[in-house]
Amino acid sequence: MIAVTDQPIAIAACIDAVQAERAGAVDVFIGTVRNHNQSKDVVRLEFETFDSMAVKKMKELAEEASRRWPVEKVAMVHRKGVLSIGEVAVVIAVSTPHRNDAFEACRWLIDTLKQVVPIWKKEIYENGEEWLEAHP
Amino acid sequence: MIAVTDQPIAIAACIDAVQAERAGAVDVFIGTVRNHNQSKDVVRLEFETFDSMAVKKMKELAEEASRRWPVEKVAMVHRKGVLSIGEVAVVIAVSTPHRNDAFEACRWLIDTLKQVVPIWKKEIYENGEEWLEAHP
Amino acid sequence: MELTIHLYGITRDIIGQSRYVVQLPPGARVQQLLESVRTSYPELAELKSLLVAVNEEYAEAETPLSERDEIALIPPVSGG
Amino acid sequence: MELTIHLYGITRDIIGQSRYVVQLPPGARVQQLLESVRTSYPELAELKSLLVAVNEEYAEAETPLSERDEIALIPPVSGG
Repeated sequence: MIAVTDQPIAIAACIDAVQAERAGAVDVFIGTVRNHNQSKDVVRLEFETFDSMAVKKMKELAEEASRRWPVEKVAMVHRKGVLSIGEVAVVIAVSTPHRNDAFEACRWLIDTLKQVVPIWKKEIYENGEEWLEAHP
Repeated sequence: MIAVTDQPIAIAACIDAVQAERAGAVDVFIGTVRNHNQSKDVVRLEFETFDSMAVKKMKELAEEASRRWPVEKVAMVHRKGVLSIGEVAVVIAVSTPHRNDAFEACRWLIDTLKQVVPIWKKEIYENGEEWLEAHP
Repeated sequence: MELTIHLYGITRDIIGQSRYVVQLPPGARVQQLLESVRTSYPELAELKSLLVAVNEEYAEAETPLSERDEIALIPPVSGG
Repeated sequence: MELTIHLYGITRDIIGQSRYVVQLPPGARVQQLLESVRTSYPELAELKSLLVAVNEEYAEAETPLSERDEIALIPPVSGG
């Protein structure tokens, strides 16, 4: 399951999607909207996505992870639109036979997603807003 | 939430239990019963636990993780009794402000649980059974 | 040739619309597109990075462009 | 003194019951308990490790034991 969605992400469905009889380990990363970033109080977030390219890149990342580690299955779902504090922005689930591979593949997937998948996060504060990472 | 249970583990409840407004990241490890271990076909597993000491040790691990990393909340639930292939043996969820800490704390918790928490796993095969890790 | 550029995030805010039409000589490459939009919108030069996606793939500076391509400006991404 | 030892996993299988009563001189320590059970059940000496928990805490070889303690043999753990 690899998708961009404007609906709340069903975490349980992501975990179910990576079930495999040969898997002894699943690592799940859940990115949520926190109320504070770099000393600013965040009111809400907005994610904008280049949907088709984002899904294409996420599929490429899942394939690359499966080449690097003995991955059974990968699920990656990213939310778009307006999110409140506490809402889930992204879920990545990876199943592998042994746990070290699950941790490493999952961590690589979220790190690399943040570098290459065309998704943009705007933080909205009481007095203003900002696209993250835009400026040096 | 820290517990040993003879009922199926509710993964969603573990994840809900670590929600925190300051948390931007949750890492969840799910250990499941796989159908194969060291070239043997596993039919089912049986976990035996020293319940009170296991819960005490798991609480100590959660406290130690919170000293080592900026952890918001920890959930650890281990199953006991007879488990079939695919069933969930253990769930560990950790919430932190930033993702690296969630991955590191979660990985340390499962690694250390396997070393110090008094829980014993017996694998049952078509023709026999074996307590894991018992012999050199 | 007339290229339609899809805009997202801060580039959409800077240019003020979600699609931007730019005139470039036939056979123009990604590098010329970037020079053209940075000349028209100097704020784009202040971004940490600015890439171009051609048909949903990151393109090199030397990649040639055509009117049939789906072209997008990609400011620094920040998903997750 | 008479100590009741709680048994789990492979130690329960080896000794054949979930509690085992052992007679030791007053003031005996963990080390003497281990020597006693290994003498009675030599299979225990083949385990990768054998620890003793006293009142739900791993005990040192020198820890003294009393009849009021909750004592358990802890063979190699394998949770997770």
